[in-house]
Amino acid sequence: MGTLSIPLHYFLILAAVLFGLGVIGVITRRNAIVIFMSIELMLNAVNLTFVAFSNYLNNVEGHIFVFMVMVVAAAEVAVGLAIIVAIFRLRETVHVDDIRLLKW
Amino acid sequence: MEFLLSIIESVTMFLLVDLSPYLKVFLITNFLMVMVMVLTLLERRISAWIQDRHGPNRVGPGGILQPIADGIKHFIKEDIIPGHVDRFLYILAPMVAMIPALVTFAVIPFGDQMTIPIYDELVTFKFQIADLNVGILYIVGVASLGVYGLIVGGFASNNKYSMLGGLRSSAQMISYELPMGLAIVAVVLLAGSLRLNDIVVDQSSFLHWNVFRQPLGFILFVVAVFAETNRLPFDLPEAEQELVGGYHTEYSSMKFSAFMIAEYTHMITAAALISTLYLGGWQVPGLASLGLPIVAEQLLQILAFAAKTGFFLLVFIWVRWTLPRFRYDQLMNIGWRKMLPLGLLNIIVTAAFVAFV
Amino acid sequence: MEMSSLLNWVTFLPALGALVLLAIPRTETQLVKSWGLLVSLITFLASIPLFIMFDGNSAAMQFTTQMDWIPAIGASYHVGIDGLSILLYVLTTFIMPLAIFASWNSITERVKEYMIAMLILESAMLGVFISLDLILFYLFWEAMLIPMYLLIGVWGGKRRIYAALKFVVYTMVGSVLMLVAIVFLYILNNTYTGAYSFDLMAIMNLKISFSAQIWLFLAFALAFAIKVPMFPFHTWLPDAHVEAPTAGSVILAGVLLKMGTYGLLRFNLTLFPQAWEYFTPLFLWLGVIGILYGAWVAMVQTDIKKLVAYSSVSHLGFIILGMFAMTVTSMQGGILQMVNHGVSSGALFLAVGMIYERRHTREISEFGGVTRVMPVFSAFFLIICLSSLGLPGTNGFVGEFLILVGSYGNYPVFTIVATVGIIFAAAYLLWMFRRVMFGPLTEKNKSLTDLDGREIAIMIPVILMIFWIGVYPSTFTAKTEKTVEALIEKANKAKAEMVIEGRKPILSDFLGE
Amino acid sequence: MHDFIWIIPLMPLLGAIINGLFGHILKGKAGFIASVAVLISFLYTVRAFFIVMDGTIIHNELFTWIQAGDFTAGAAVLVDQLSIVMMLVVTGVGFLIHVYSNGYMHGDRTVGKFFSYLNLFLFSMLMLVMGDNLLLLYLGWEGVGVCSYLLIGYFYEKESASKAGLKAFLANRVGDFGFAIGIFIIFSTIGTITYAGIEGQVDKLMAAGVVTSAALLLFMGACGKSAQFPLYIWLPDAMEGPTPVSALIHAATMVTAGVYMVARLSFLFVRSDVAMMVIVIIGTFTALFAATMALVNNDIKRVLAYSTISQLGYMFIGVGVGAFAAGVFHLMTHAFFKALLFLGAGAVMHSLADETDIRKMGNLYGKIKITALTFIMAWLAISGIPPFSGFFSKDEILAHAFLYSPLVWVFGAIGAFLTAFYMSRLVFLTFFGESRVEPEVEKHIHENPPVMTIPLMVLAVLSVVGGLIGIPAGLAYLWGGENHFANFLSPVFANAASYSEPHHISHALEYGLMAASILIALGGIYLAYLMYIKKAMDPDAIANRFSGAYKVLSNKYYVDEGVEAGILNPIVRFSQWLWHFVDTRVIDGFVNSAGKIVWLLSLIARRVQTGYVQHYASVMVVGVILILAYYIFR
Amino acid sequence: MAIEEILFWFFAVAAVAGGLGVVLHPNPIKSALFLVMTFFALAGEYILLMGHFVAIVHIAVYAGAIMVLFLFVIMLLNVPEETRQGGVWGAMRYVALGLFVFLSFQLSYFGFQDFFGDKQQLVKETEIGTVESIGMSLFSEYVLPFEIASILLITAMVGAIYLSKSKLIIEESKKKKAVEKEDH
Repeated sequence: MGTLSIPLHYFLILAAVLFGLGVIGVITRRNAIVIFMSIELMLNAVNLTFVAFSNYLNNVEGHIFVFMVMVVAAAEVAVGLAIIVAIFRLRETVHVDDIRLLKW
Repeated sequence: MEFLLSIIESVTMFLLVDLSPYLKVFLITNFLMVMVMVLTLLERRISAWIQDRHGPNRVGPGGILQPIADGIKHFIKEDIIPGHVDRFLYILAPMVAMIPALVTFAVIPFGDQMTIPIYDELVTFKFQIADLNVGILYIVGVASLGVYGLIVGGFASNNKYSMLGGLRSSAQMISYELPMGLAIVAVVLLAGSLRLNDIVVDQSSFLHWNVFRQPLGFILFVVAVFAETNRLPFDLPEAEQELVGGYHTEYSSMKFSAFMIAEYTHMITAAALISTLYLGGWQVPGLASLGLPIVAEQLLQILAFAAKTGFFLLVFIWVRWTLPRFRYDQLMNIGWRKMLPLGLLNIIVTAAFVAFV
Repeated sequence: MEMSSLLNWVTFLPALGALVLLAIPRTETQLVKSWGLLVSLITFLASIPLFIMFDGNSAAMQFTTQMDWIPAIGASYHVGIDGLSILLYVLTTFIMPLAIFASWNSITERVKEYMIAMLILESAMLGVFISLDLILFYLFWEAMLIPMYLLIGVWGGKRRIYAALKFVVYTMVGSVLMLVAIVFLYILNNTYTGAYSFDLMAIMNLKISFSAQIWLFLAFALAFAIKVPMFPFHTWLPDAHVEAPTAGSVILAGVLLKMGTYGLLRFNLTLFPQAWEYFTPLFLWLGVIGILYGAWVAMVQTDIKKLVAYSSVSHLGFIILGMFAMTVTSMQGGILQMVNHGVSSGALFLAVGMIYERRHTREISEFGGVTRVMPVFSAFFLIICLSSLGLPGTNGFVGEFLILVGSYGNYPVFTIVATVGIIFAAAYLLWMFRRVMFGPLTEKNKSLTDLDGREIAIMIPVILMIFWIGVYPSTFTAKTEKTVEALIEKANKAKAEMVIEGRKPILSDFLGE
Repeated sequence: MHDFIWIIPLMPLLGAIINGLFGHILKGKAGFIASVAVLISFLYTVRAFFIVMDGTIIHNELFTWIQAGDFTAGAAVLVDQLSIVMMLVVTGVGFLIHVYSNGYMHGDRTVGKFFSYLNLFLFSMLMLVMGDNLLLLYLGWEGVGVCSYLLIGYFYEKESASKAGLKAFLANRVGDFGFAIGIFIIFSTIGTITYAGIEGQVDKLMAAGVVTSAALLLFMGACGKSAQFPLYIWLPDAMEGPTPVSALIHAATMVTAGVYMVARLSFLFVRSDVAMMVIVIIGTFTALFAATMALVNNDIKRVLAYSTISQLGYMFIGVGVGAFAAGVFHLMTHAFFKALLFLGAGAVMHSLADETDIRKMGNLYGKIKITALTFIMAWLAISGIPPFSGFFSKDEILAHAFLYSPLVWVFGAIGAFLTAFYMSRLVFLTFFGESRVEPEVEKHIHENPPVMTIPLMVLAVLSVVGGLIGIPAGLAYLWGGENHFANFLSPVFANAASYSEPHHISHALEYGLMAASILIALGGIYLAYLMYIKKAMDPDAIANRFSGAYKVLSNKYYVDEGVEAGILNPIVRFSQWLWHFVDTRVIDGFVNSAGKIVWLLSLIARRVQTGYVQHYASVMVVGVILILAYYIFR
Repeated sequence: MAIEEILFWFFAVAAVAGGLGVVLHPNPIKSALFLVMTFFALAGEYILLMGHFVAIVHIAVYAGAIMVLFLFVIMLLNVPEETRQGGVWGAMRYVALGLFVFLSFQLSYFGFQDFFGDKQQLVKETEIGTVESIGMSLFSEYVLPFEIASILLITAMVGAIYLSKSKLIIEESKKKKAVEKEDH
């Protein structure tokens, strides 16, 4: 039962960087779909930490939770994209700057 | 001499033991490429035969060298990249299309495990490139990547037909991934493990082949696989009449051939899969009773596996030139309204069967 | 039916009437109006035995009922009437029917809501006068605001929203501070006696330190000063009056303003006598400035209602003077003047309402020589004006004279300045009367019709009340005599203690006594 | 006992109420009812007079009017010699004027209202004179003020009439201000306001050193009511009212209320020499001042108004020098002949279609003989020609004034001379000389109906006979050698007399003074005769020579304009400033600005809500970073 | 430098490059593909961490289904490239970058900090990553979350279908179309 030569915090740092990137994507990009993708990126960063900790703590719960996250991500994408399509149909735009009023 | 012998011994040992995985990969890939060439020829010959005409018979005796001719033709043709195209994606698309088809083969077992002494050392030989414990799931995963090639290709060439082709193909492949997955689940239920080898071992006797235990599953899987490989009844993405060339309208020469190779390798993989899952892979009924030496047994198993795969390839080609194309809504209808419920039903029945019997 | 339950009945009868009103369909405006009138009349008639049975020569609370209301925080439904509140209580029930009867024709749309608002307003006002529990008082105090806001806000004149909002926000600011003070008292009471209770009687005999008294006094005083309205806080009154419908301003002037002065007596004097003594000069100054300021500004008004509004500021200034002069005579004068002001300025508003209904304008310049076409009205209007400026023989004189006579003893300087006020009172009222009633009959006023039966029926009780208080005031002063004496005696005792404490009231330094 | 006394004031009140409510129905009969009511109260007054004659003072309390703390004021009546005299004058002259008004106001649209006000006035006047405490005096005081306001402004359609009414009421109100403060001082020092109470504790007032201030303040009230110097401005304008009103209110009764008050509180006034001196000074000054203005005035009623002010000045001199009885006596006689003069003037106006300018009259003697005759009798009385009443009462005052200080007598004499002159001028211009009446008016000059002339005759008799009851001791050898009137009133002024040393006029001095005053009166008349009948000295010429003085006099010393500019306008402008600046801009400014500040703050806050989701996201991220930073660098 | 170390760094660099690509690239399709690249890199990381089942499911779910959905929608809506935004919001980009640097520094700071005592050792061959162990615990201990997840998925499906099919949006867009026709 060898030990992986990579210490845990490598993974954490990687996850942190990815999470940071996700946040940047959400804040700066003005295209709704790209924002969605950045959110996916953030979720994956979280998944990575889960798996890393699950391995470290030798506990299966990390993996279970990764599935939960995936379920949520999938559901989110489904509904989110449906909304974006609906908005596009009404307003011909996916540009976040134009979608700023609750009621046109 | 001994020095020469020892060198040969160490080389062979090195070859057989250390490099065995790489050796296997090399062998299989080349075998596949050859099979693809043969398949193109077969396709055209059989389709001609079905349509009561000769096929290509000019090049070489009986047209055998036709594929080589096509290959060279593709190779020599000028590699045009249209102006209005998104260059990077345009080039990326064919590569991405090729990868999943080849990669899937890594998991398919084409022979049993063999341990033979070489140079007084026992070497076990596994006729399977990588025996992953997630095995079948790996196939499902990679299968889903197949879509990318088409989508990116369709989008990158920036014209209506390819765009529509890309869209249609992605929709089709996603919808048919589900029934395929469900059919596989049923098989896994029976086998009790995700490893493909265990599935094949599980189909020990003739009657135990899944095709008999899982008739509904078998049909579902076959139809789904047809859809996955965009073979005729489901070849909407590059339906000539409607979308000119579908996603590879803008492609020419090597990139077009890459797409064709990808499609045929996909077909071979699919056939191999069907045979491993439902026809007991390398299982030869009554093999043990023949008492052949291990090497001979292995050869026989490999041949059996090849025969089954070949049979299905013929079925593919046969179906292609007989059934008319589905309309798009019919396609979707079958996928979601018919195949999905049947798949669920199949799982429930098998689960009940496994749990209570 | 013994008295205390009658008191509860009378207080909540209008509210019940309002409930019944809900059942009457909106379209039956005539039925709605007559029902409202009937309820308020019954309330008035029921309050008369209360007035008669009230025993003048006992200073204690009478007809009290004490029930647990919110035992968790110790708030009890503790009501009762004494000399201070009996007059104002009956005044409210007396004015309400008149107000409702006066708005018979002027209110045409949303009559049902109007009547409900009026009846609930009456209940709230009656509640204020009888509640002896701080929270109960505060509840009624706030409950009164909403219907009044609606009256001004919905049925008012052009700038009604601004006026209503200003009225409510102004009063709210004050009453919120009062709530803080109530809570402080509540805690103080708890620290001393351990019991949780808002009961006024319990809090009354608390020993509150002088500095605490100062702040509590100020909190209560601000709420009541805004309501009175005292000099700097009065700007909401003219707007509220000008924009309110006739009935609204009658009630506003008749009863709402008295709550401020009543509150000062009921809470500030009884709970914080030392602070009362300490702040007397300040309030006297404000009162006197109020008298002169009100009179002067009233003199130059072009709008009759605004003129009467500012006259209210001036009259209330007299009451403040009477209260803070701390002699039995001046205090009784003050209380009686509260009733007088209620009757006479209420009547003034009724009269102004009547000519407004005919001419739909309140500009004095628009009128002239109205006596020619409306002799009966001019007779009534004359009597009301005379009572308002304090002609002997009418109610205004008795109250005003008692205040001045009583307060001369303690504060001669303030009284002299206040007496100057009665000159200006005559000035602005009769000047207005001359410009409206006398002089050549202008073209526009030719078509005015004289008072009809309804309007005379409203005027007669008011005129009778004016002469009754004017000629035979002892029916009313007798009721308040003992309570006032007890109040002042208690305040003087507290003042005596304060002197021991070494803090001299600032007045003495001011006047160099 | 003597409950009947309450009938005297209540009858006019009843009359007023009846006329008030049913005036428009009664129409003509309203006058009759009013006169009957006054007649009844006059008869009862006579009955009370006989009771008081034999020494008993009637004191009757009906109920306690106001009782609060230690201040009590009962609705009680005190009828002693002084008040019975006043009551006789009030009800007597009142009745005659009521009868006269029947004729005068004949055909007026709202005659019911007129008589109800008149009766109400009588009620207030009676309460004033019969009350037993200062509060009832104050009640009557303001009551008559209101009635004068209503009656002056009776012809309300005339702008000037309603203005005059308001002016009268406000001037009175200023006086009442002083009166009220006086009452407060008295009450706060001795705790009671009944006359008996004050008389009993007057030394306590002396001790407290407030006597002078109380007296002066009360006198201020008197000035307001009796139109003395500073507050006389309302009386000339009061002539806007109907003439009987002027006769009753502005000649006989109301204006004398001030004198009555000083007489009633003689024990108080006597105790402060300063107050007495002030009264004398103001009295003499007003007498002279008003007389000068009367010289040049051409409106018949205004001349009489100024003469009233002047005569009141004399009464105050009388009272001021301590001769309370003389003051009251002159009050009575003045009531008779001044009422007669006014009614006469009314009659003249009536027949000349309400013409008041004497320059458009003349030679009326022949046409309206009775009015002329009665007018002449009153003229002789006022000028102080013996044996008319005016001579005795004025002479009595001048005698006492001489004792007080000869200077006062000199001024008094000059006043008398002027009075004689302007009255003669008035008479000559109206009744004698050539007729300056417009032709069409001249055609239908007619003698007034009996209902008007009879009261004139009665009053004429009274003006003649009235003087006899108060003949000074010196001449009174026929009637037991002492001044009956003075004796009659002596018990009322006993306290005052005991305090100040008695004056004794030597007979010789008295005769001398009498002779002097007769000469002065005759001189005044002769001068007027020369100017207006003989045209020896042309009045216009004199007017031109002294044009400056003439203009000042004819414009009434510009007092009205002075008051207007000096007091009224500044107050109005100050109030305008108060309203527009202080009220709306300052106080409302604060209130509204509080609202605006909140609005401005919220404007800034609003900008944070941009609607961009990303901004909110970035804010959240910054939040997370800060929290983490906290944990790291803690 | 063991093979794992090399692999880790390879995958890490790929993931970060992919991440940057997603965030910075103007063309949505390209950023989508970068994202796919990140997914593969992460799958690699999972395998390193012995999370075989998770890796494969990750590929199948994310790369296979979700990204296809993204591409599908991007192509359907023909989303244009983003233009650089001037003015204040342009500056946001740099602010964001600054934030990113600081945020990731902070998070990694925690990683570096020796929370867990000795050097955190990761186990190479463990049983937890396999399908069996996950399957066992998923259907024993965590069956409730599993059911809830299924419900969530169903609701998401219903939601997506309703949104795309709702008459309201369709009519509105038709109306808009009609209006546009008249304009031209």
